[in-house]
Amino acid sequence: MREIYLSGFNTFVLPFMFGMLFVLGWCLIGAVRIIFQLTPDDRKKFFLSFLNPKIMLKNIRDWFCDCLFHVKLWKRNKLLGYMHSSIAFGWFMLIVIGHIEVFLYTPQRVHQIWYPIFFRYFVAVTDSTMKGSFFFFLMDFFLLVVLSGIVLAIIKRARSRIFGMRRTTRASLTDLIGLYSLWAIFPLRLLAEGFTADISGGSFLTKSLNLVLHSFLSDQMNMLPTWWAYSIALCIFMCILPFSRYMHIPAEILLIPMRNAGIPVRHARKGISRLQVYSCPSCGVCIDACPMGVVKANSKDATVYLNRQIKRSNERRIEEISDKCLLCGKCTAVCPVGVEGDRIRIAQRSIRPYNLTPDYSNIDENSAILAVNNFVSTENNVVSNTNNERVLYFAGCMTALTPGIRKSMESVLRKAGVSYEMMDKDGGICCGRPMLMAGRKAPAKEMIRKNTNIIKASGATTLLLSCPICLKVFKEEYELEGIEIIHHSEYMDRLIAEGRLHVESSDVRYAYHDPCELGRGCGIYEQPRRVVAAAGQLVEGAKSGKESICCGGSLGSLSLGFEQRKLMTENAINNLTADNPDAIVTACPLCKTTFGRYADRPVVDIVEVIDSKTGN
Amino acid sequence: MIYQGKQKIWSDYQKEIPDDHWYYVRSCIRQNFFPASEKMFLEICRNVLGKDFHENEHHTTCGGIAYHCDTIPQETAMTIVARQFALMTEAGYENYVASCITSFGNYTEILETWHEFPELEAKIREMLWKSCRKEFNKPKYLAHSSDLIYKYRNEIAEKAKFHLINKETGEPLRVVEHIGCHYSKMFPSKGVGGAEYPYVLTGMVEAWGGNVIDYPERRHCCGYGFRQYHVKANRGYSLSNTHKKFESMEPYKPDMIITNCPGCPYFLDRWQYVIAEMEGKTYGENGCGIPVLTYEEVAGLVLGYDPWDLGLQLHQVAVEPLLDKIGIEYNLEDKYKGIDKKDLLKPELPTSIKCF
Amino acid sequence: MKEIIVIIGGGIAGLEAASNLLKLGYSPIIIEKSDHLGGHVANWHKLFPDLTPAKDLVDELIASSKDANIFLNTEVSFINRLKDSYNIMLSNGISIITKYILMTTGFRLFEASKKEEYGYGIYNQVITNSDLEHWFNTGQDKRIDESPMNAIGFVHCVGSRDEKARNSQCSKVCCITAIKQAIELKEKFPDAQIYCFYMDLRLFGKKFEDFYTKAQRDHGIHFIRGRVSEVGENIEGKVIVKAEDTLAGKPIKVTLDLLVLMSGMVCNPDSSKTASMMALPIDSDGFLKSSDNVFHITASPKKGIFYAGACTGPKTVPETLAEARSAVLDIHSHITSQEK
Amino acid sequence: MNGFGFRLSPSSAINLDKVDRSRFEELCSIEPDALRCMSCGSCSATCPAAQFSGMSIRKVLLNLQRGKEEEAFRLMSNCMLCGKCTMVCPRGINTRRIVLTISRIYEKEEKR
Repeated sequence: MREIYLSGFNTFVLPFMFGMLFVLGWCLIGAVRIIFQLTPDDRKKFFLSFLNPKIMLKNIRDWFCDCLFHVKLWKRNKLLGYMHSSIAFGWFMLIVIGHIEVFLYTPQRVHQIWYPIFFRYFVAVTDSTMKGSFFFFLMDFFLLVVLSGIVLAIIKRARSRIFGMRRTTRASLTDLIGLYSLWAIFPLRLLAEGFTADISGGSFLTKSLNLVLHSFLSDQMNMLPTWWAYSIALCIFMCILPFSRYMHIPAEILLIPMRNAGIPVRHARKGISRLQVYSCPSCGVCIDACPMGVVKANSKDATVYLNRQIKRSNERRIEEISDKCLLCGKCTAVCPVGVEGDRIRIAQRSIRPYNLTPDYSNIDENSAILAVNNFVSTENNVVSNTNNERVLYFAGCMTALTPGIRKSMESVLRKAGVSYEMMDKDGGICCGRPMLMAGRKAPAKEMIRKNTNIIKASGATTLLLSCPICLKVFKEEYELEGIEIIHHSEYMDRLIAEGRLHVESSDVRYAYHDPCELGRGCGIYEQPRRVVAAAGQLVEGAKSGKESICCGGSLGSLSLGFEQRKLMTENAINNLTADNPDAIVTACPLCKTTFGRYADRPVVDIVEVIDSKTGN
Repeated sequence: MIYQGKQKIWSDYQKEIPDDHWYYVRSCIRQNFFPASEKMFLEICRNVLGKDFHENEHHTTCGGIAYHCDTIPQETAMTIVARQFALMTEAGYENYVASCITSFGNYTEILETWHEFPELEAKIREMLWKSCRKEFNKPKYLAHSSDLIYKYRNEIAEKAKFHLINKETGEPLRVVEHIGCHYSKMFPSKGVGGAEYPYVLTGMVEAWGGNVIDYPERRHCCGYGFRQYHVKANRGYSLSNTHKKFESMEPYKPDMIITNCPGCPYFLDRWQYVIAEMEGKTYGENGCGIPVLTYEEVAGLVLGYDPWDLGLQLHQVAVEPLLDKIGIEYNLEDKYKGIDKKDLLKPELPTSIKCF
Repeated sequence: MKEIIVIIGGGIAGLEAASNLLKLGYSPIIIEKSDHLGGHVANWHKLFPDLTPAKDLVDELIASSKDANIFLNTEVSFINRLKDSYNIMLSNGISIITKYILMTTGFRLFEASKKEEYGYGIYNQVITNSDLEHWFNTGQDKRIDESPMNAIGFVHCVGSRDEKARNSQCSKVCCITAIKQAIELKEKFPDAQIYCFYMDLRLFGKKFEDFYTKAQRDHGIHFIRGRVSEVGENIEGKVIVKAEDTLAGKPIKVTLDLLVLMSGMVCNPDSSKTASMMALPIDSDGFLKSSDNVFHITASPKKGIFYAGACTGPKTVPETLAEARSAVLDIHSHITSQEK
Repeated sequence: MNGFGFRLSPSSAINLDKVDRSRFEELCSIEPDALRCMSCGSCSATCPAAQFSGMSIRKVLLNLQRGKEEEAFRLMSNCMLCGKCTMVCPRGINTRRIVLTISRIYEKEEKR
């Protein structure tokens, strides 16, 4: 081992140093700002989370799995996963091994941060020793890994379908600069190390290249320009990084502990949501996921573009994108870095001034309280009501438009001998979720307060809901200690399991549609499937579960008109009918109404299926 | 406006009015409001034109006000009217002329009702017999007294000393004609010119040299509206309707308003003072109001009667600017002097609207 | 020998019937009292809902019926019933003996001046639907100022569904005509606000509803539910319209540069006159009475006399044409059954 | 002076000549379907707020077109944005968006 240059410095490191310091400074200031934008409570929670070993362990796992190995992308598509993880992990290893080399060979140079990056230029190591050849091999190997990733990335630019992506993000100018500089870094490093390999040593890649180069370029003077080019490519990449999608690399490092600490999105442009926006790698997974994407023009309204417009502060587009979204939550479900597209949009909606002063003082909950205050047992008390359960059934606004669901639900309750009471027999107060979706927290709170009064006054032990839109808000926003909040699909699953409801199976093939608010919203996927399977043959749509496609009728969108939703609904129906089921089953009155408009086969609610398949 | 179009409608709505021999009934309220009007009607018909007009001191109200205020049932009103007809029959007349528009409307309505429901007429005859031992014939012709002045308008014009023409400019006076609601709105065919474009007052104004203004709220009620005025709480509503009319006619700068109803001239006249007090707004020239006259008063002026003999001093809105325009001479000294120059005492004059 | 069929009325029903009778080899005679063929449609500009030029339709009908015997400026003086035929005496002195008479006497537009409160013939800016079509065709109407207008109004149901106007039935076509004319005026005067005062909108026909929503959405035409109560004139000579906005429950008024009255269809008095010569019954709506209003709308109760078009009630152009063809078929089957 | 014990009562009539349509037109430029309302009343019939307050989106649209903005606002203050009206509208009018758009347009107005 020998150091080639005693000074350990050459001017070509300056561009790298400039870029490095710039990006470090930028990220540091950004991190501090974001942490300060958190509410004091959230900030405290965030700092305390580092003391929690469980969270810390999770952080470490996520850092490796998400940032380096891109496990989520592997799950989606192997090639896509390899492409991302090869570049991320390969590069990470190059940096780590570079540092190990510095530690091992030139510990006195540790403080010169350019040293590990340009190690081969400054230090010649004999590759004949075991130690030497091992590191040379490792470095060449990971360089090869990265280069293979780069080659795939170039292919992906042209043919994204191979990677399981129908549509990719349209790159912005800064993204392109970042991309080309990133692509340039590793071939340039290979070139630079190739030129130096005969002096500093190398392994299979660099040595071989050295021989090839020397066969037609004998001049040693070629060496320095390549190192300059390598340094400049690094500099360009780091300087453009904060303004391009590559900002996700540092941002995600902070996002992971913040997410694991459980910090919620509170403001569309501050704190964790800003961090999420910067963590967006523009991978474009959300573009294909978006149910609106079936209309091509809507591709520009995917979360990735929302993030981009927020970075650009393009207010008009931010509002447009935020208002249009159906809030189906699929982009959040599929996002590899955990950008909560739906929550950011709701938060964005809440920033906007609402000139109406909502006033619900004339809503009289007392008469509703009186109406629910007389629990009656159903006549058919075949199965004894052991646990003294009192069910309050809130059908919800949307169910009022699908009376079949309410009727079947009451019928099922009677058949199971459940003691129940209707909460909104003569029309109820909205649960507040649509208001929350519009970003209006205060009026929603008022509705929540009134409904809470009614529920508490009823003496119910269980609140049964038919509408998943209600379910989500009841679970998340209502404080109903001691009262179980349950969707009818879960409840029927339980009734069947407890033997209180006897369902006759049939060979009707049902395709089950996961309503957004029930599946992604409340994580209820299995219970309805068990219920459907009890009544017939369960068929899955082409995409289902977490990736089910919104029916298009969602109340989440504030701006999509009736006609504009048609194609989305038809697309969702095509997805469900891929396996040619006899009927479509859903568990949401809104999905039922929406599908019913365009479907070519019966659309029924899960409770209607069960009601028709249960005797007395 | 297409004048020929109106002429066509007028020709469609002509009514037969006998020239002579009328049984005349007065209005309940006109004698208090503008006392010289009814006197002038008889004066013109009897003395100037030499016609036979009979009146009887036993006639009473027609019951119209009570009927329109919903305080008596229709059958009561009909019996009262039947008694009036009995008086006419006893006097040997068959042409019945009413001074009051509401009476005229009331009589028309009752005659039409009897025509449609003869059993009701029989019942009323019975009730009249039971109550007063009287019998009656229905009038052969029913007219409002303005119908007669309309009929005599050309004779009056021939004898006219003055015309509704601005003496200074030679231009016809701009006249707003206001027809009482009960004249023809209920039974268009019973009024001269129909309900939409009544001709009865227009005919007089045209014959005497004036020019009638067609303004947007021409058809609107004067604001009296019986209950609207009689109940004090509703009086603002009554006033608002009058106000609406004045706002609508204002741009046309009318020189005068001619009316044929007992209530209308009173409210159009008095409310101008109230509006002036409340809003500080006057609709005439130089802080004055727009003079409101009955058709008899106008006929009297045209024929050269002394304004103070016509009772024009009892108008709230000063008539002097109008007299000046027409060129009628008057003695301001005598304004508040009655018959035989008896001093009527000069009232306190308001400041919000110019009076003399 | 060719069977002679007398068609009374040279409107579109008469022309279409004549053309079809000619195709079947009969010899139709058209008697038309006015100096032109095509009736009301000939004076119309464009037809709803596709804005087809009325002239094209009338020209085509005239061309296809040119081989018929046509008497213009001719009226029926009297008709005698012979044993199994009719002797028709015309005002030009000609008499015709025929077994078959087709009444295509059509309708007459309600005289808008009868609704005195709307001021037709009194106020300069009040015209009728027919006047407006005439203006569309010729560009000549002293009442329509070519300078930009601020506001234009349409009054639906003028003389229709109006018992006081002695016409209690719906004239069927005025709603859609008003919408058509409103769109046409909006295109000519894009800055004008256009108000349609209606009692009910009866848009029953093919594409009518589309036309309506187009008027609302694309042309911003205001539809106000309420019958106009009275029309006045302000000092600038503009018309002031008063109505109740029944949906808002409030009186409403607006100043307009032009008011178009949608005169309805009433029975043509000439039609009743001719009908009385043959003792044909009149229905309660004043139009000619068919032998059955569902099954035999084109048949009269009298042998050999048939109806087509608006003489039996208000009809649209396509309905009238269809009825004319239907009547021809009725006559044809009647003749062929006689021959057997 | 007003010693009469009564005063002029304001007119309840809508004067279309004086209605300022600019804001309504702005609304229509964003949501042209606002013009397609035919006042069928489905929206009010299904509205959960209607039974408490008389809220009616068709009346809101009508009031805005007639220049009665305050009345429209009074009605809208009861809106719970539940979207039932949007679901039942036979003409597919995005009523929810209309409410939200109104709230924005008039906000801007205040700032001006």
